Amino acid sequence: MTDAAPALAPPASRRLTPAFLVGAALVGLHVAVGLLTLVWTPYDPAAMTGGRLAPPSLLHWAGTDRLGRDLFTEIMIGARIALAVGSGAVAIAAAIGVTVGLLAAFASRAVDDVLAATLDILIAFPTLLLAMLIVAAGDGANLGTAILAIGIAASAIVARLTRILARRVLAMDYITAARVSGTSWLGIVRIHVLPNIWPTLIVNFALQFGLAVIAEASLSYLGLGAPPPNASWGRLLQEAQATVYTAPFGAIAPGIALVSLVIGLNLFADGLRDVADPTRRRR
Amino acid sequence: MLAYVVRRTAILLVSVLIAAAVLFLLLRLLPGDPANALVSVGADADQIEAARRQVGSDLPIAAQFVRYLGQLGRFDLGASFVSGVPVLEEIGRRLTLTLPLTALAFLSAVLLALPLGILAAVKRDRWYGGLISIVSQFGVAVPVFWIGILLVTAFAVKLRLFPSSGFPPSGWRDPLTALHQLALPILTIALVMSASLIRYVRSATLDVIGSDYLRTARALGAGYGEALVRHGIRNGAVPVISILGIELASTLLGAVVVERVFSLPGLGSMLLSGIEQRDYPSVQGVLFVSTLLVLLVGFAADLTQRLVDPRLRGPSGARS
Amino acid sequence: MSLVDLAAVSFAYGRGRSVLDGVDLRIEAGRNLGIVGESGSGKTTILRLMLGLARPTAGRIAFRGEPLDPGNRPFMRGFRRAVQAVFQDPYSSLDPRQKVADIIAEPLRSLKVETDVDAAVAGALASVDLPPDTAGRYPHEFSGGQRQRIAIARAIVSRPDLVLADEVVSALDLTTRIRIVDLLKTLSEKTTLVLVSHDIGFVALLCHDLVILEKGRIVEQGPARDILSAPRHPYTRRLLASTPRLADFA
Amino acid sequence: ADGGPDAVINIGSLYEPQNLDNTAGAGQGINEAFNGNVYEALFRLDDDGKVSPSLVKDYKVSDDGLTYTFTLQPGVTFHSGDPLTSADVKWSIERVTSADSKSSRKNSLKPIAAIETPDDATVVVKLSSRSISLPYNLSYVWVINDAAKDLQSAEDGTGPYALDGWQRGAQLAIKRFDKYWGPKPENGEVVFKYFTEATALNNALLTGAVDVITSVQSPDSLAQFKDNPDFTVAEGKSTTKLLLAYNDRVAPFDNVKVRKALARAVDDKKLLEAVWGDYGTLIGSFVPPTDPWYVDLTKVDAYDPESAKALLAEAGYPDGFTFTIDTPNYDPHPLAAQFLQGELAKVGVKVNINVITANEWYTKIYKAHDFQATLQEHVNHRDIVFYGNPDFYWGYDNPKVTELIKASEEAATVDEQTEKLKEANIQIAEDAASNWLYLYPQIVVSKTSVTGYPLNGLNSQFFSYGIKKAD
Amino acid sequence: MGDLLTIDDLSIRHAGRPLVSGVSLSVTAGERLGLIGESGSGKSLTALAAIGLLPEGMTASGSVRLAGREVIGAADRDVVGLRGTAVATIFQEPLTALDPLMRIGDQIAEVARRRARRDGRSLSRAGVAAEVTALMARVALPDPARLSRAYPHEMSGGQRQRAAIAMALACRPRLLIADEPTTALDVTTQAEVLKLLETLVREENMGLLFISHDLPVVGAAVDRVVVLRAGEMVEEGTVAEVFGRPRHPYTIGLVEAARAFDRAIGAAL
Ligand SMILES: Nc1ncnc2c1ncn2[C@@H]1O[C@H](COP(=O)(O)OP(=O)(O)OP(=O)(O)O)[C@@H](O)[C@H]1O
Ligand SMILES: Nc1ncnc2c1ncn2[C@@H]1O[C@H](COP(=O)(O)OP(=O)(O)OP(=O)(O)O)[C@@H](O)[C@H]1O
Ligand SMILES: [Mg+2]
Ligand SMILES: [Mg+2]
Repeated sequence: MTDAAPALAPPASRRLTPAFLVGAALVGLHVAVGLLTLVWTPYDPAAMTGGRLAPPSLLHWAGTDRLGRDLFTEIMIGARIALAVGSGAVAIAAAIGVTVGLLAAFASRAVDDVLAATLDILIAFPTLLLAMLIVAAGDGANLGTAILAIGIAASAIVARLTRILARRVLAMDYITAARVSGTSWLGIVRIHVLPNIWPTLIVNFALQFGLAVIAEASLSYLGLGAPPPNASWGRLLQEAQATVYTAPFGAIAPGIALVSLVIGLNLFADGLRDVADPTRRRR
Repeated sequence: MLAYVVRRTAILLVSVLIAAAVLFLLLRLLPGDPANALVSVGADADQIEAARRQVGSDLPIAAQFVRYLGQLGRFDLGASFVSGVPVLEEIGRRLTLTLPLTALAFLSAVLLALPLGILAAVKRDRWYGGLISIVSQFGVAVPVFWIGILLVTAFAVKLRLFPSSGFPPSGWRDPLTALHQLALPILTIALVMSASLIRYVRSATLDVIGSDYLRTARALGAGYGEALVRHGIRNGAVPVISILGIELASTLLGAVVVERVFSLPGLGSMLLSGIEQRDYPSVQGVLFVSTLLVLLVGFAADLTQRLVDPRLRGPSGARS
Repeated sequence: MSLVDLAAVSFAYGRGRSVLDGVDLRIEAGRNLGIVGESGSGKTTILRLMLGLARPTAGRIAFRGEPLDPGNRPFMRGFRRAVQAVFQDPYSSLDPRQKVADIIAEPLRSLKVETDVDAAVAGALASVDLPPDTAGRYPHEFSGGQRQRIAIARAIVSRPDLVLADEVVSALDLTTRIRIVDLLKTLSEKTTLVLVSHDIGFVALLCHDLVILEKGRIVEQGPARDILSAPRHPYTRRLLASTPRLADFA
Repeated sequence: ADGGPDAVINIGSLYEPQNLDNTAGAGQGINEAFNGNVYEALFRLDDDGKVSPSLVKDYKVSDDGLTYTFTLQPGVTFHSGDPLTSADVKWSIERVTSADSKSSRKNSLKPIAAIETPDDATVVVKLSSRSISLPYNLSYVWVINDAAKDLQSAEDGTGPYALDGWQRGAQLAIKRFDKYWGPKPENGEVVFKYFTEATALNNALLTGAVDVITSVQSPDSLAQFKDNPDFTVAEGKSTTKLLLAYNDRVAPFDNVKVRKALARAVDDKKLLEAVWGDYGTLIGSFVPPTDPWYVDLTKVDAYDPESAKALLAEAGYPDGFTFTIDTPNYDPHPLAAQFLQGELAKVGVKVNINVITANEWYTKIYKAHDFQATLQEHVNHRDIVFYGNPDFYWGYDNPKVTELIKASEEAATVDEQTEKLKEANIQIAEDAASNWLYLYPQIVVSKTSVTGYPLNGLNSQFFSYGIKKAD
Repeated sequence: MGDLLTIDDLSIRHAGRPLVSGVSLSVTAGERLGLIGESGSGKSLTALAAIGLLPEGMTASGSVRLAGREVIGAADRDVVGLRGTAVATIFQEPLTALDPLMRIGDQIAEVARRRARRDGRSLSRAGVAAEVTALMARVALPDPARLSRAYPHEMSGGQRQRAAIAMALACRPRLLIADEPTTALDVTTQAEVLKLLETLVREENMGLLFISHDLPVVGAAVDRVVVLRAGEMVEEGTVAEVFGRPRHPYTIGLVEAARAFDRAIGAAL
């Protein structure tokens, strides 16, 4: 005999919203393009095939740059770089942030205060400034240092979030039950804490991904981002600034690519939150 | 509360110290010689050595650090290697631009985001509620400098409504001119910032809308709007305040980029040229002061949050 | 020999005021104990101490005569196997991300009990009257009463000698409550139970002995029958009088 | 705006000085704002490249060429009101030549052995060896009041303008000095407004916030001014050369055939077009047409990829090789590096691009010579002498050239000097010592109502006293 | 004088799923009606439908007349006037039902002020304070001066629930709806709250709709009961009838369960 199960309504939010589908499609498109550039691009990115600053045409969908290279090719490669920046930065942020956040969540009050102070500083060191510092002082700007800097800066936010989420999980009775069952702290982290905070973290990672792409663009604008010949969108935008009156399309097209990826990520994240957040399953 | 203020202040002080040390080490441990800024093509080895002596980059790092700590203890940020001007003095001068710029942008963003965010939550089923959400999505996705360039092109170059760049040398002695000059930079930061704020305000409002106390108020006769105003604003403010602290950090950052777009003589341009020149005292000073500002704002946000939310006040009120 | 002994145990959270004050308590194998008291009287705190999740600020706790020492690993392994718990909130006591089978098997895995895990889980599910297919599902698919059964299954899967239950029925409605009571009654044939509740009626159904707790002190203690028929302390009397009875209306 | 003799001229520039002392790392912006405007020297480098007397009224050179006697202009006062004396001149020159001077001009004044001041109006400079370009070199040496203090943020010069105010990061204003000894400037005040972004600078001119911009950074922004009657676009001659400097000490760049091959492999014209559209000039060596020893050498190692390949094969690299270009991170270097990468690929040479900061350039390349090749722009007038220094960063070491350059300085006449340097110039080009890509254009854009500004901006100077604004 | 609340054939649906169907009941002045049923049987939804505050996305059909006015299908602004005058509601969880950031005294005062405004009475600041003190005394909150300055989290569960009742009383409603007002309390506090409700309803001649799943509790609070199961009414009658001679198997089960607890204590007595 069993108790009458209250017919739990399938949580309304589990439906895939149109916004989520749009987001997933945009992100998917960028990923596909990024992968495609590994094996094929319309032109050799270094080949100076068109005239200087040619307007969009059938041959060059987004026109050409000052060296007569195909802009569409560069924008496609930009997708790959954006994805590299985003995933690299998020991976770094996740590795550092989740570890520190978990330590802080478990830490005693005194240790926690020190960690909290450290996190405060990391948050107070504005992401971009920190990145600039490292890139500017580093041994030659390259994509790697930019990614590292952005990742470290983002790790503060991830750590803070992890700490809050983990604390919430640690207050649950099932953690007490696990302790009573003899599960070690490491086991508790692995079996209970991580799986429960993961969905929310993933959502945050998607947002951080977008922020990293924007941060890279801003760094490039300040001349501190991914150096050439990396065709990062930020650098394309920065270069196009000088020619914005003669070849406005060069300033618009990379911008559209960037905005569409970031919006895609945000929509995707919002949708993911509704699908994945376990706290939304219970009313 | 008092105990909390004491503890929080202690954390603040520790943070400031760590920040100072980290800044110093980051700058010194990475390659680059500030002496290079003082020499030009044609200089010989003796001249380069002289430049190193002048800026102190010939000393061991430990000695430089001790000197730096000694200076900090005297509230002295040193003098710029390239201009010789005391950094604190220069920062003070630049802050008269950056601080109002950030504060006004911040204020405009909040004033813009509050009504729009609440509207987006309350009227989420209407077309305009949805529109606000979508537009704020765009705002979050667009880099600051792009918006800045767009605004300049439209309002300065095409419509000639505002100046395209710069800040009057008379500063704030003529506040109207100064404001007119800063209108576009303020708008640029405010737009970007309000986009993300709108999203936070919206979700805080949604939490309030779904709350039991709102239902209680309505059940006892309060109209929807009245209940929302009376109970929603403060309750919604609690999560938003803590976000504001973090957002301000990114506003300061936006200010750096915006100062570049609009050629404004603020803290950001001081930092950028300092980085270019490896002018350690300047870079260190600017980063230290901006970190301090954000820490102070975080401090203020935490205290405000406790003032608004009595639940956080008790002795056992653990930080969230 | 008694299972658990509390001698002059006091406890305070942090530097706060003490929430338990000189508690003397003895749990005998085979005699279910009920701990009753108002909200905030310290019932849950006693359970946490008995589970070794917190250490008393004064006094001693012993399990089978040995002092309860969370640092003593071999001892703790045996202790954890022998002493299990069930909590009040059926929603927060099950990890939403784990399958029921994994939830129930957790003590076996963590304590490295060498046994056929699947069979043990199936057995535990059977003894709490849940169908075998429950094992492959997730907690959110179950009602409050079913969740409490799963929690109980987790508590008994390692065949403990003692199960501590903190307000296990207060979140459930009446009909579900009575079924859980039936279940616990069956279980208490094999293990000893310590039940904590503010509802004296519930405790009275299952317990041989009662402890009445007021503001961290024991005000009355003894066989349930004696206390219910002749409550001596005014606080006990008030508790009894406050419990509504259907008989008064029908 | 109000024009006329008291007009305020707003000049837009990208080069804010770091401080106000041209011997202490102030950057090129200080020459723009102060040379000839606030400070004067004994001689002046005119906009057309000629050296003419300024604070010197008259001078004599001894027959052995080792003693220069300068008579100073009478009635010159500093902005502080002190009169100009020979002691000020001596002090000013010694500031540059002193042991702890960091001035880039220190080396060029090395022959100065002693300075004597027999009276207030006479300065005698004794040389240890002949120095034909002493007057030219003295044109860099500001004459400053020897009582002046804090030259990094204040001034005391003799020029037609005195410093009126400097808002760091924003602008620097200089105001007409009423007790100026020479002709009165055509305007009342000049304000240099500083920008960090070329786009912002152009917008400022478009919207009327500035009257002139001293150097346009990209041809594309010119479109909006060229066909607009409100603006004048004027092209002058610059001395700024973009070059790919090899480290001539290391293989394969120690091989002249390799250097020549790479010079032939690059279509400079196409690069110039990409960066500058229809502007700019091709050069065949390091010497711009404004230097007296200019020779048209564009035919030497002209673009010819086929012969480049052949030369490479001759040099022992039939399949090419790989090298790294260290590239400063600001425009146009990264673009040029990518262009070179594309061009050299066609002859089988693979290029890696390493982007570095200006600061790092000094540490890695200028000081440590730790590089294979680097892109760099050299802005100075008459700087062929760098090729006469084997220790210079690019490590070009041809004893014949070293000797020619040394001898040219000790020449008795300007003609002799010019002859020798022409010879050196041709030799350097034949050796393909570096790969000189092009000469920047010097484009000044102004409101049509503003006239009288210098066009060439040699050594970044921007004499402002002739600028007029119509009412 | 008509009924305070008449519900006729009420059905509530959400996303096409029926949650409540065909519920009819009525409460008149001085009458105390209980609504019982296991968790999820639709008790709370019925109460919310009665005051027109169903959660978003739910649609109600049938008829709900509150003080003679139809609630279903009416615009919110037409129902607002009824809430807080004709009817007041107390909810189950007193911690979340009170504004966590507002002092208790202010929360009570807000309701009192509104009620006065609706009556056309003008209340001075002192008048409001006096009324708050009086209300707190009515619900036997100790030390009103101190507690009125307390925040919800600074009070015990019983005190919070009393404060919630004081707010409801400040409305001087003719009908009081109490949705499981004692479920979150322990037995001693529960007994006090039940006694308080009983007295208040009797003295003010209010109608009472009392919702609970706990039979003895309902029995202590009301005269008549309606039994809900899975959104449908299964039984209705006086307390004595339904608890004494339950007819529906579901009710029989409930009563049996309650008797078992009785016996546990009673046997000892
Ligand atoms: N983590 C904690 N920190 C500080 N004080 C606590 C903590 N947990 C409980 N207390 C306090 O200890 C006292 C006893 O709490 P305990 O939870 O043991 O009571 P209880 O009898 O289980 O009550 P309930 O019936 O409400 O569960 C209470 O006054 C409570 O406020
Ligand atoms: N906001 C909602 N959205 C969807 N379904 C809901 C919502 N609120 C309640 N329900 C469903 O409506 C049914 C009745 O809920 P209701 O809250 O009326 O039950 P109840 O009898 O008050 O139970 P309890 O004793 O647990 O309070 C339940 O099946 C519940 O799952
Ligand atoms: Mg408890
Ligand atoms: Mg309910």
